[in-house]
Amino acid sequence: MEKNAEHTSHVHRDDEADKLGMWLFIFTELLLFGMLFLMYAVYRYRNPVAFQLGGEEIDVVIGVINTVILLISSATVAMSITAIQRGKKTQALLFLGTTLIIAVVFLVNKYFEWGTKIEYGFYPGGEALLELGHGTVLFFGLYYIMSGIHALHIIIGIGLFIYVFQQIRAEKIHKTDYVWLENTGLYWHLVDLIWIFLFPLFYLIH
Amino acid sequence: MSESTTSSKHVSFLEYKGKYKGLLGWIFSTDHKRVGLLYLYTMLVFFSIAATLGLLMKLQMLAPGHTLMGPQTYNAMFTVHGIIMIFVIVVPGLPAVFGNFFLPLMIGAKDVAFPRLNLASWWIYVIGILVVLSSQFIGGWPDTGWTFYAPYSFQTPVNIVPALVGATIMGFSSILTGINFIVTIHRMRAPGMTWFKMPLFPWTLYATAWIQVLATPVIGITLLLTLMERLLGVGIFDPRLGGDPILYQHLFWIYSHPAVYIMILPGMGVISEIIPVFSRKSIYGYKAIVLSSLAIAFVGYFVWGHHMFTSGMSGRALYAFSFLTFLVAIPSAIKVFNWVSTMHKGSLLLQTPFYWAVSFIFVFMIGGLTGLVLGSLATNVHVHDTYFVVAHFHFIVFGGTGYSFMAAIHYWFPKMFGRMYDRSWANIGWVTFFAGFLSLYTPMFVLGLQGMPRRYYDYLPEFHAWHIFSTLGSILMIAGAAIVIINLVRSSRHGQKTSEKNPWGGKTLEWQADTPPTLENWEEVPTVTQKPYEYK
Amino acid sequence: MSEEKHHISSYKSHLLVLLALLILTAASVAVTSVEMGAYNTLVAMLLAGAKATLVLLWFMHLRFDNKIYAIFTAFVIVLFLLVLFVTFFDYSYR
Amino acid sequence: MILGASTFVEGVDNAFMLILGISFFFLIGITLTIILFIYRYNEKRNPKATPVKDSVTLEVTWTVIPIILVLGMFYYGYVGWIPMKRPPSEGVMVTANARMWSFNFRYENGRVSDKLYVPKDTAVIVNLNALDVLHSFYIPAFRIKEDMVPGLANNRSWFEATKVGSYTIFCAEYCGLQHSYMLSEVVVMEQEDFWNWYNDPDAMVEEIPEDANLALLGRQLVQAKGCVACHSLDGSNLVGPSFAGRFGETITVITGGQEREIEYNEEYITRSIYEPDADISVGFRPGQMLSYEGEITEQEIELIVEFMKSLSEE
Repeated sequence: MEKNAEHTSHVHRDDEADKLGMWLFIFTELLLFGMLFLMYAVYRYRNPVAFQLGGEEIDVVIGVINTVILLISSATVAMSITAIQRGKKTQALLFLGTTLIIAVVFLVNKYFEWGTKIEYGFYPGGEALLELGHGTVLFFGLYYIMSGIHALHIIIGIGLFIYVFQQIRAEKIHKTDYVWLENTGLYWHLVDLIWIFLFPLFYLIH
Repeated sequence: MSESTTSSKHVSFLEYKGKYKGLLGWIFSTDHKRVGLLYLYTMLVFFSIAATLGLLMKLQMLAPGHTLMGPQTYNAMFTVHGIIMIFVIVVPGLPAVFGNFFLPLMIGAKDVAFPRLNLASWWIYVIGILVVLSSQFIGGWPDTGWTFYAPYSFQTPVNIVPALVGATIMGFSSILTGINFIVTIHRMRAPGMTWFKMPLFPWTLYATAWIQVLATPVIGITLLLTLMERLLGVGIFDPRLGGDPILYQHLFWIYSHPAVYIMILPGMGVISEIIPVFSRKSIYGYKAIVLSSLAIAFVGYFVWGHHMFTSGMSGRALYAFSFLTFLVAIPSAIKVFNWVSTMHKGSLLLQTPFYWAVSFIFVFMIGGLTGLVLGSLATNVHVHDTYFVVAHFHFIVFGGTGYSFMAAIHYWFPKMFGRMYDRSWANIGWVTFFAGFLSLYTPMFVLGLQGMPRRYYDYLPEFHAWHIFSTLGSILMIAGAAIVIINLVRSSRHGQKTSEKNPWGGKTLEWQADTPPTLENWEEVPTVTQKPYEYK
Repeated sequence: MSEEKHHISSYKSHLLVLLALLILTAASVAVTSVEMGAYNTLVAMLLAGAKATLVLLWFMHLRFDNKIYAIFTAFVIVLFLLVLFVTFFDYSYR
Repeated sequence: MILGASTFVEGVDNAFMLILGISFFFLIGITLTIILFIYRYNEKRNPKATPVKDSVTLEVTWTVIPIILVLGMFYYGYVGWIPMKRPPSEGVMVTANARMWSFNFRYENGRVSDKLYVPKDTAVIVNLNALDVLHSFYIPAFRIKEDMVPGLANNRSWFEATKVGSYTIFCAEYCGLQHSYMLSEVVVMEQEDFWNWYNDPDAMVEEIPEDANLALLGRQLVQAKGCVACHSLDGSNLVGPSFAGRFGETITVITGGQEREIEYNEEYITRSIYEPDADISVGFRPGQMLSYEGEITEQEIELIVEFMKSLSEE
């Protein structure tokens, strides 16, 4: 009798609900990274010198480049929302495409950054690292874990961007229904937020 | 409405035929009621398993020495008992079963905000369980205790990776349920239902959902870090690499203490529903109960350290945590006073749900008051990590969550299944269970005071007498649980049919829906004008 | 779609925010070479906090959205800072 | 509440009795109230409920009174506990070493024992040292418990015993397979007896007298070092292989993943003590035992060998 009632009637559209759900998910992420920052704070407090020396081992230039491009990508994803709100599909695609490319570039940079360190034996369990003592092991352990989990979020973000990009092209996301784009944007800003703190903690403070 | 009027509009959710038939119609159904029941059946299976493990452990403790099993088996048993009971049963417990089933009904919604996500949560939960169970085939059952304390958790020769991964996955399911409930409550309340016209069970679910969203990621990252530590030797918690094992305990309890409130708050909500209905009286101090729920949820974040009074933390941290712990006791005390006052001058309907609710108050008081012994620094040092703690948390977690679960299912059973259980067997089950429960756990307080440490496979002869008492109690309690469960399972299929909308005379919205509810709950969403529990 | 329901930020405002973020980044890099001891960390965190606030208020739209989001976000941040503070009751006095 | 034998007992038990008293008062009071209500206001006796208005005064009262009570409990708990955190500077210093699954105690003069011998009415400061995982130093009769955390600085406990006698020491933090057998004893002696024991010349000798029973000394040693927690003396296999009846036999071990047959001799015993994972007897798990290098001298190993020989001869 009511064959498809299940999907037609009680899945109603509520953009505000979707956005609230996304924000709650962001809070979850904030607490997850928050605990990593807490660990960083504790270990930095206990090993101040080793953390200073560790910070000097990390390449500031790559860090600055990644920070700048990530900030730009945050702006472009925000602008793509403006574009879709104004009904400018091509502009939206252009901004979103830029963000996507920047995300990939970020990962490429990360790959080279990690690659050089691993070559020198600076990785968890690596000989060179173990020789440098406990504080340094902790510093690099946190460095790999925190920037690794961050990079994982970038990869997930790339997946989301590809999906949203196609949806805009197929006009599934448009001027009056763009909550997917908005939520992807929120997610990407979260990734940016985390990096805003990771950057000084690992690359800057000596 | 009588049985025969099964017009197309009044097909209950149980009989509804969707795209899939049979079992598939359940495991692919996004209907919040079916999802709730899926959780219920899953929990029933795993509760039986974990309770059996508990019984076997009690039998091993009947006499000192190697009686039933070796130490490795015993250690694996209390670990698996803990993991299943905590992560599979009590943490999801009331929210996943009764929250899913009744939250939309009680606030006048047709479903939760994200029905597909809701079904996905159940799937994720089941996958998490399966991953934990895969331990059996890859490296043996975990033997670390459910707390996975560092550094033992990366030194034990058995493979604890599946347990860590599985628990993390289940945590993810819990987060999604929490997000779903918060959004549902914010966006989908019936017209006229302002925040302070919302019944108390949804209120406690709301407070709980916030803890699920904000605390569960902490355990997720902690378990993942333990995993990385074990697999890669990162040096985060391992003292040999400079890590601090006490930091593991901080992170673990930053989640696991709030998790206790995830377990108990919805239970308090259920009791706050049942007491006024069975007293035929408005709840005493509605606002106090709401505010104390929120206060518990918030202050509960800052007391995790009382699990670590002997861990080697600094003295100042100890008394800060002790102080906060005593403060968090107050909102719970207020709730007890409110419940008892609600009965005053009521007209008490003495039925099974009420018995469970009243015995909840009793065991919860014992659990809470012994919590004061644990919160006080001097006494904690003596009883920490002894049977006293085991008794205390079984009174709170099993007594609190378990009794409220039982109260809830006896209360809402007719609405859920459109059938009634056998009331005399239900009462016999309750008495047996209650007597067994008390004789199982009360001796443990004495054992703890005498200095019997927990997680001991064997013990000194001086502890023997009380262990016998406790083991006999466990047999009685399991018998009681069996009576209750068999009665309910049997009645869900063969019980007296009923389509009475409101058998107990409740005032909350779920009693205005059909029995059992239809797929969409309402033909027309009701408009709310009164406060909940408005008895004249 | 009415303006008060969905605030549309202009490209210009996004670019201005980006500019501010880049300036703050440059400032935090520049300030590293100034030796201030323990204050280095503090300054770096304050600058990062300022950047985060910009991202939250403009890019993430907290300024224009329903106030409830801003309240929740503030609550979560305060909760995290309190947890951090309470944890240091242990580490500061050990 | 139970047998108590230290200066902390009074503070702890006072706090306990206070909390217990208040708890019983509320538990019994509220339970009786509930029973009274069930009797007085049940449906039959009281068919019509009377609405009651919320009273702010009442709610404030039952919020404020518990706050005062719990603050009192907090205070007594604090008072009973604070001395435990403030060890005196003078006293008998002992280092407690914990490993899976035994304790041993090293005194300042180098004396080592598997039981903790202490004088009555004297402060004893115990430095806690965990060698592998978390353990916990728990003496119920003294009301003390403190986790032993590997790598933790200033990890200590202290007490002053008030009654002569011997009391159990438990490990209270789960530490794996044989956790429940990780027990020891604290023996409280009159001061004079203690100092006699402490300075006992027989226990201190570096050179073993010629007429000494080497096997007996070996037996004392394996008990003092806690070997017997995992290696039985009666042929039953616990975590590790039994010591009994193996000396001189040919046994099968796994060395670097390869099975091979070797003789159970002095060389094998030495290697097993210093590099436990080098040769694992078939049927046992590697990674269970820490090296005793630096803790058991080669001279001591000779005693152990003599003892094992004697076990095979019996």
